[in-house]
Amino acid sequence: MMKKPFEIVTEPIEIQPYIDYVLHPYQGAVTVFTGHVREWTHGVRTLYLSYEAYVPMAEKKLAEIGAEMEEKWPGIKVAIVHRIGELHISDIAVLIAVSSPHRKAAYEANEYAIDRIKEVVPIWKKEIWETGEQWIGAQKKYPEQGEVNK
Amino acid sequence: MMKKPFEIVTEPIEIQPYIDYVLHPYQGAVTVFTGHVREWTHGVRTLYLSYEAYVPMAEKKLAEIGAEMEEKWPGIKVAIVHRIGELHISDIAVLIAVSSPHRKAAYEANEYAIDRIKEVVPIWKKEIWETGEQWIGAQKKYPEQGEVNK
Amino acid sequence: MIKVIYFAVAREMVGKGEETLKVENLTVKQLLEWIGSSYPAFDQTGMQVAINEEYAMLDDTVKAGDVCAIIPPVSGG
Amino acid sequence: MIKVIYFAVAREMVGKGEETLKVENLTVKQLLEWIGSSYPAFDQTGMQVAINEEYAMLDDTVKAGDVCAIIPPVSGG
Repeated sequence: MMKKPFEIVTEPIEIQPYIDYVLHPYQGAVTVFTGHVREWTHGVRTLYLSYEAYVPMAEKKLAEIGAEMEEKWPGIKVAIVHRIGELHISDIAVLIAVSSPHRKAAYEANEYAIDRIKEVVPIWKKEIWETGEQWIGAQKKYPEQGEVNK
Repeated sequence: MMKKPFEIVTEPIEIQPYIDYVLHPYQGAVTVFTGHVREWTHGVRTLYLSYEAYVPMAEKKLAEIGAEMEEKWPGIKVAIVHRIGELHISDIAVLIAVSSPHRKAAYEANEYAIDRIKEVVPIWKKEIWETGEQWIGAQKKYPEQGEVNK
Repeated sequence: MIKVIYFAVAREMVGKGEETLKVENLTVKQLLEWIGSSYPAFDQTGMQVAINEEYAMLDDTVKAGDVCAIIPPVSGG
Repeated sequence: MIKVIYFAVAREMVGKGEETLKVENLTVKQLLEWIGSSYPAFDQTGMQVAINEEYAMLDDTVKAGDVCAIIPPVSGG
């Protein structure tokens, strides 16, 4: 299943291989975050989502996020996978697995990862409703000089 | 596998049934925490752990923690399982699964759960090393009046 | 009669897992004192008492038929 | 020559997934302006540009052989 620790996949994401990858005898805590396709958002029913990625750059950015995490929280081990293509209700879109000797770092690093993914990884989500469809994305301004790689 | 959402078990803990239990179409995020038996702690090698619980009270307290969480973070769904008996390196001792419409609550509630488990659930851990063994437990004073059920 | 259950290090200190006491209407504090005087190895530091699976306070009363558990500092997780 | 790849809403705005431009040594800003003038539906609000899979700044230069990606606001997760 899992081919590398930071990857974009098209097949359904299974959780166990990523946990097995991050777990080793020095670790006492594992946190796993999975982001799922939600059917209802503010009363609007989603039929399915369509995800697209700039795959090589996205995998590179995921690995960079992993490196940032391991620098900020020494001793952790990380795997991140994001699925693209057509995803249906309750499917896993993204999975972040973090192991750590102690639990605090495992929680903090995991939440850091999803925040960073939503900031810098070139992946796009289109929501398809009964009444239409829309690419989702924060309408950010083009970053000022020096902000792009922050 | 999973018999109830707040349980003490003696068999190995599998993750998927608890995720399946908490996930439903309104939820966009799932966090899973697993606490594992760590081999090395401050240079001391653990051979295995032995966990004991006051089972009916422990399950009641786990369910109370779940109710506290659902009150603090409306819309989440929770399952907690703790294993007792002899556990070996990397075995899962405790698993907390939380689903939520949005991720913030799933992270916060999950971390709240493990903190509360370590405070109030009658479960005890004995560490067995090559050189001896010891029951682990904070050497807290007997609580003052009114503090016991905080 | 009340039933007393000893867990973890408490069980090891008193050398038994449970016993039945022919007393009633004593406080939690008195129960701990009785255990301490009956079993010299028993150290009540950090011990809590549950009555019928609920944490009790030192001046709560144990009644006939109650099940008391001696709860050392917990260390789950 | 440079290669330009359009993703997501950018692809829909320009009506194609990629193209090759016979230009070089232009800035990212100039590239975005060229796209804007070539495709009236293209709105550069929130768009970033990656050169060879790395985010670039507006005054970075695109050289011959570079691969540029037009990156709308990301929405992974």
